[in-house]
Amino acid sequence: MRSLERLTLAHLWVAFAAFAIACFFGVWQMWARSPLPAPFVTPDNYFLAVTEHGVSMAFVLTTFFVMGFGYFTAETALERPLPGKTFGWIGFILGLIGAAMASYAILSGRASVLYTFYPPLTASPYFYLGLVLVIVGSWIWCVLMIVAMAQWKRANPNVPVPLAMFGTVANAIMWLWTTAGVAAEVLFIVLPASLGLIHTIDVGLTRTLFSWTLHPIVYFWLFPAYIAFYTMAPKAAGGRLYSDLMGRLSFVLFILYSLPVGFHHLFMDPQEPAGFKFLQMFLTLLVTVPTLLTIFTITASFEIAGRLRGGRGLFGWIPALPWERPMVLATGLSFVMLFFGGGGGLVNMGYGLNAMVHNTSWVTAHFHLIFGGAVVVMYFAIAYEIWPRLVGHEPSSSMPQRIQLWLWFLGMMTMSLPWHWLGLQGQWRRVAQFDYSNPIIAAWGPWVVVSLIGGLLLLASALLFVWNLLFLYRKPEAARLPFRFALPVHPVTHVPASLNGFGLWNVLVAFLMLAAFGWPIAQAFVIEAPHAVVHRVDRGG
Amino acid sequence: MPSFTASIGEVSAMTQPPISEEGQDGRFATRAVVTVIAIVVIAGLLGFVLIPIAQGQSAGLSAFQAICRSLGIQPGSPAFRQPSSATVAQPVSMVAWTPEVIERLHRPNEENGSDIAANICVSCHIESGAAYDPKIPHMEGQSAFAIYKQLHDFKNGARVNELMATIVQNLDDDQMADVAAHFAVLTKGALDPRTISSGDPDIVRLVEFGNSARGLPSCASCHGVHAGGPIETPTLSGQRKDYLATQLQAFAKGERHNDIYTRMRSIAAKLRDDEIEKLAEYYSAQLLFRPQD
Amino acid sequence: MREADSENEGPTEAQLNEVMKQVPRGAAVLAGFAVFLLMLGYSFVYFVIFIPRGVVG
Amino acid sequence: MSNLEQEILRHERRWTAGVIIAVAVILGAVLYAAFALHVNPPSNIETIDPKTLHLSAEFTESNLGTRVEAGGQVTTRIVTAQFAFNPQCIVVPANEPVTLRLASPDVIHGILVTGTNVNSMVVPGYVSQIRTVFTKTGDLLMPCHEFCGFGHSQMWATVRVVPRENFRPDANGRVACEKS
Repeated sequence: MRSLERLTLAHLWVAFAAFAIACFFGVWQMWARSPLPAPFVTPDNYFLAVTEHGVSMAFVLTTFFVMGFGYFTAETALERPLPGKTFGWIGFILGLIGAAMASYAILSGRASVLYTFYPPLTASPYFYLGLVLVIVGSWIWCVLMIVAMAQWKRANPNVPVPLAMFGTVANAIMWLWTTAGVAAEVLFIVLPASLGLIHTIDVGLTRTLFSWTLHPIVYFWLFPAYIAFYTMAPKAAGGRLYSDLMGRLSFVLFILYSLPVGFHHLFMDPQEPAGFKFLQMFLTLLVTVPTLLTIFTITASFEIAGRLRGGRGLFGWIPALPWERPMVLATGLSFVMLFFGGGGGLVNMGYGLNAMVHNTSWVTAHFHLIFGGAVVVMYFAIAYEIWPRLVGHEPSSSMPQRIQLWLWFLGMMTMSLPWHWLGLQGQWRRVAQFDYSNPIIAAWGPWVVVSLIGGLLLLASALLFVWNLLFLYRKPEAARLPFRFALPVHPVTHVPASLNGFGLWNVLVAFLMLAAFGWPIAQAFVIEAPHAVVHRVDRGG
Repeated sequence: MPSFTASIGEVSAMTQPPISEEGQDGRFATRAVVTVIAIVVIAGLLGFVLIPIAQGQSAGLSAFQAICRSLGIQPGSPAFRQPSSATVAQPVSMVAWTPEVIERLHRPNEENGSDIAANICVSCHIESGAAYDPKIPHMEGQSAFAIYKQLHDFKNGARVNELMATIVQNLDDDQMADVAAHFAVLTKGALDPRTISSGDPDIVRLVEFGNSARGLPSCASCHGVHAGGPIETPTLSGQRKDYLATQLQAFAKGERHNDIYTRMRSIAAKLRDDEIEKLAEYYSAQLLFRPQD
Repeated sequence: MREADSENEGPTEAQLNEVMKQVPRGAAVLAGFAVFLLMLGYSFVYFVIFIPRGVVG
Repeated sequence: MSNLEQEILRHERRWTAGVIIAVAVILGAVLYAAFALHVNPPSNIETIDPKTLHLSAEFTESNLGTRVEAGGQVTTRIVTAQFAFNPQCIVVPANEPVTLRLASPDVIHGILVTGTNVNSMVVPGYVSQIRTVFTKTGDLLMPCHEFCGFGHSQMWATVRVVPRENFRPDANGRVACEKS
């Protein structure tokens, strides 16, 4: 079993190392944008930093965390050794080489195109090849997850797949669908351009393909948090999961409605037809359903726990919950950030209101709250929860963990709430410096400084997190206990067959993707959209 | 979604074995399929039919036109008529960066290029040349795209210079590309202003930062090596001071106007005379080489 | 902290049935209120900020 | 199946129904904007070659800026190029429909006008088109809001909204910012 711990720890440490580095870049960017004088500010350095922050956070932290957590879940939830660990290591090494290549390209100034690429700006091939390797590594993980579940099902006929594993495989399957778009963009358009094989690019097509990936990738990052909500938080709170079925349904709805909705990133683009934008907007609206189902189910699970611990009355169960446990505290904080981030998301969701906030700090605030807040705080909690099993020691105290979680929450709120306001005022994104002599912009200054303070709190929290993992787990433990997930109120004895596998959902996703993306992709070829000339951003070259 | 949960309830209620059997699950699966299809149909009906027709009516568009616009088959919004445009093209440069031109610049006929250079260009553009004059720009290590564009503009009169116009009149597009590419690889290097530390701090700021208040992007954002700017951007480092200053002044006054979409005119017009002098001096003083890809 | 709720100390069936008489009343009110606030916030942005800024079409 | 499990499912169903109502309310707001206000995203599937944009008639340099076209329609044409708007100041009349048409000769840009709902990406290969009515007079900021290269932070323009009586087209129907 030790081999599982090694594999999981390797992944998680790569994830958290990238995370810590990215936090430094993030704070410096906010400093550069603020009215306060900041060191090293040049456009080159700024966009290099934005690229490194985005790639580290969105590609490295997430992919490695999801993979590591997935391996851990597969073995602990299925209670049998993970098949093909060697392949897991191969995937890990491919991903690590890829992350190193991409980082080399970025930090040497050869890839300041941000993590969303923006062709026809074209970076060094090392950047794209590196990201391709990370994705290929994650594909190996997907296959291993699917195989692990299939083997378990063969060995356990007529028994529902444990919810944690069902969620993990749902994520693996969604990720395979998700990566198809960006893989097509990189392999057929961007990488050939970067290698000098083609000199012009159909920019509209690259944007359509990237949008295929751009929304579900966020749900790929988010899945571990939801798996923790359903299968870890109720147990940590001392209760039971209110409904196992809702967990399954939510995971399936994520597969269905996170994929055919990427156009909400392109609402303001000229190349996507209005009707298709409406279709994808409609489907985007439905993504709120699984989240709201989850909120209710988990809150109800917490109510069970609180009442079991003696909570009385309508809300008496809330103070009765064991908030001193990191997983419980993180879930609560996560829900608060999900509330604000989700509210911002509702505004982004419609193309009317989107016009008010597109590419402003409002959007930055939204995804920092959802991903950087609600999801990453659960990454912390998951790490704290599984660390004893990984390193064989209990934490000597949970106080530093709670301080770290609170710091993260306060930092995230302090940083992102002003961003909403600034976004509504029109503060636009991806700017190295603002001209604070302009009266419109001058009024933003104080709020930018407030958000910078939030950023500093976040950095402090990030460093404390790494410290906690390195030094807090010192209390010796006699034997490694088997890791247990939360139980539902009643043992899961029966589940519709279609919620015990993914066959039906794959067919429906194929149908939805065809409806949502079929013509918009074909359009690029039918109308023969004119190409734009490749613009090389390769300062290190 | 309600029908999902509703049918789960029914399935669960009926189920004896742990995983429900085909017939019972079939009911749930059918509901799921019907729900998804219904959602797409409703969204499609609203987005492709009802909304565009309703909007198109007030704009005087036929239902067919409105639907075509929502599908993207016809250009325009279903809510209003496309504006008309009656005007004639008055291009400031006739250069078009087609893939063929770019390909030729990447893979020129080298022999052809060096022949033309040796027979026509060297007398003025090489320091040891017979007709050398410090107001004439360096060509060695200059971007092939920049040289090609200027040759093309001289030929078409977009950039006015009688001597150059006469010289390039007999060159066709391929020949211009060949000779441009010839000069580009001559020194195998461009000069990097970032490698020098001296210089007026205000000028260095303009070069590296630009000035947001004046709407001046940094010089380096286009003129830096592989900075991602317009591909016809010339390299400035090591260029002759007199030439740089003269050209900036010409752009500022609008005497030179072959920069597409006033990219250089709009910037030069915002620079003070002393800034132009110092910028020209700054770039001319950059002597360190930086290898180019 | 896992010692605290190791397998033996989970709630008994009787305890569970007892609290399930109450659940999910509190959760429904709490989550319902949150959704209500969300709708309120959305309406505010829609009517107070979005509409006055003019129609784009 | 126990009564308790049926109970749980009933609660979940009731909650789901509530969620559907909330979603329907928001959908209602979206549909109101579409049917009653005629709000649209800036979809305009009109292609134009960025490589020869400067050779085109409509986006030729001398045709940029605001122009009152035949029929009195006010159209403003803007080229977003690295790293400046062309023109860098545009004049539009208040309380009257204005159509903005934008194109890029190089890379992706984007625009917003502060304090309004005007927002669009400008993707090379396509003409972006936005129709709106500006209600407040004065100078508004129109920055490039999408990363377009190292000069992105310095790329902005001014939208000058003037009262109808101060909006005076010349003989060709053109209106430009006065040099200040």
